[in-house]
Amino acid sequence: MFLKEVVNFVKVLNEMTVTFESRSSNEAFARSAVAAFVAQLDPTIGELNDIRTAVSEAVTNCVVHAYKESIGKISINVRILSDNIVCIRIRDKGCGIEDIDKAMEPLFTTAPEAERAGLGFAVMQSFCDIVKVRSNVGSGTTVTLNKRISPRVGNG
Amino acid sequence: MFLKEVVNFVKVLNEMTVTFESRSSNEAFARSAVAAFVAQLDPTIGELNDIRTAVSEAVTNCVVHAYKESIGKISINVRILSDNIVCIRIRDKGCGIEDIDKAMEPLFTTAPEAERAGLGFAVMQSFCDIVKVRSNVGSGTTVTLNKRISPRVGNG
Amino acid sequence: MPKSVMCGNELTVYLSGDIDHHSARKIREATDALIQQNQPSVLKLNFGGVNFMDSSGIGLIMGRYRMMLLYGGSVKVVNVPENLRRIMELSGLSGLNVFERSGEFCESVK
Amino acid sequence: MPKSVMCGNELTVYLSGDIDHHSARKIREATDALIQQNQPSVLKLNFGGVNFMDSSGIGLIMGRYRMMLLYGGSVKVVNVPENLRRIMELSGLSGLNVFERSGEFCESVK
Ligand SMILES: Nc1ncnc2c1ncn2[C@@H]1O[C@H](COP(=O)(O)OP(=O)(O)O)[C@@H](O)[C@H]1O
Ligand SMILES: Nc1ncnc2c1ncn2[C@@H]1O[C@H](COP(=O)(O)OP(=O)(O)O)[C@@H](O)[C@H]1O
Repeated sequence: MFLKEVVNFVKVLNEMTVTFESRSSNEAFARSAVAAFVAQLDPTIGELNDIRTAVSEAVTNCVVHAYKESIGKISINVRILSDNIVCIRIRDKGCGIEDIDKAMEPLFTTAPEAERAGLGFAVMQSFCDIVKVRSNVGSGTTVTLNKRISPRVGNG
Repeated sequence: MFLKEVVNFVKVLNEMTVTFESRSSNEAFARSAVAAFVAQLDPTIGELNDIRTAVSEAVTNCVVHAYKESIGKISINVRILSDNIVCIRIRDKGCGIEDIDKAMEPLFTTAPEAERAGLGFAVMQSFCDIVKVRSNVGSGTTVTLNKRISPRVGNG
Repeated sequence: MPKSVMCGNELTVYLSGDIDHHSARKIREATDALIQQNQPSVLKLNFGGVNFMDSSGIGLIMGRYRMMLLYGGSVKVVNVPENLRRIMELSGLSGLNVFERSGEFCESVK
Repeated sequence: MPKSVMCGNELTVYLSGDIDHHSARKIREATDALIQQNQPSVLKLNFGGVNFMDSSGIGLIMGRYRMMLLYGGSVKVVNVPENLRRIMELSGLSGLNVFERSGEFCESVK
């Protein structure tokens, strides 16, 4: 794995960063913006729907859990890497996660009263190839989603 | 005018900033991202098309004129103000504009060989309520577009 | 306000658009008001018009499921579009027998 | 590659999708290749399938107009969708008589 990462020299072909407030009305905007950027890889409707769904989960977590009742900044960085790989980082400066392993368990949620199903991370994992979570209590969380878009015949 | 601006205390209701590289493949992304953000005001299809078109002009100018053959950063800040006003700022750190008045004249272009029609600013002015341009030669240009979205009956 | 039809003791609510955390709140309030008002023994959630759904939609179904259980009723989920099937399957809802005709998500449009 | 039809001395090119600075380059190259190949005396640009266009589309029309003039030919712009009319009007192209039937943008689909 280590060797493979060193050998396959990864190039960033295109990149964007979007920053917005943790208002629930921005959830739809966030997934649309990422989808609009990834669209240049000519993904299938299914692949684009997977990305939209995973981003929606990560952004909702920032709105619901990271900042709770307050309004903070959410930023999303999207990079298109060589080999049709999309790397999406969703970052907040909210409360952070104490036990990441526990948080990632399906059905675990700290907000049942808000009718959260505890499936956010499970959905990200099912809809993306790689999900990484880094978090510090009190200073915020970064979720990294990787997904390879199937290359179209005749594309460069 | 001055008085009106002082009296009408303008509130920022929501805000986003997106930054991306001056590749022509990002032009479609840029107008889609702005449109997705403005969509929360429930604009008409015509209003959304106006915004898409004006943003496309401003972003294309950064790609074609500000950075020419090189790749630089373009950033777009969108604010939703009280009274359904959308304020969009498109910013580059490119070559800047020497004579803004001349640049804004319809049909004036410095890139006829690229089949530019010299209508970018004319389109922005026709499709938005206010267009402001600030530029410094050698350090970049900021274009500000204001447009009021007609309030829908029954909306808050 | 979602479209709804009360027929016999069955309340059908037609969901549409995007179901995410933002929209789920309004849908929840509207659906719960309809349940209070009509006291159905079966709540049918018709997903035919839904374009997008994340796990907030699962929370929405689970919440109605619990509420209907309290009333001694049940929930049926019908007309799930192709692109929502994976998230529905992932949810574990199939164990709760909410999908009409086990294994089949879609019913013919009436 | 845009769809095209050569009929008599008239070449019709069917444009579609979004016309912006990015896509205009490919459309320009494809259209110019078709002109070289077919040597039409009338170039008909059919905008029926275009969803979005900014002033790059005006540049595109102007460029073909100049090129066809060089060949002693002419350009006609037909089937302009509702949402492109304002930018077409703003362009000053109407003075060049490129719009089929003056004042009317749309022809019936054949
Ligand atoms: N960005 C975040 N900041 C703080 N806590 C988070 C964040 N994302 C997830 N969590 C925690 O992880 C738990 C599980 O998250 P998830 O699987 O997405 O389910 P849900 O959002 O439905 O609760 C959450 O209930 C919350 O406690
Ligand atoms: N962001 C910018 N940076 C540098 N120059 C610019 C920028 N935007 C516009 N210009 C100058 O203003 C001129 C007129 O712009 P515009 O009306 O958009 O027409 P066009 O893009 O078709 O040339 C351009 O040709 C260019 O010289």
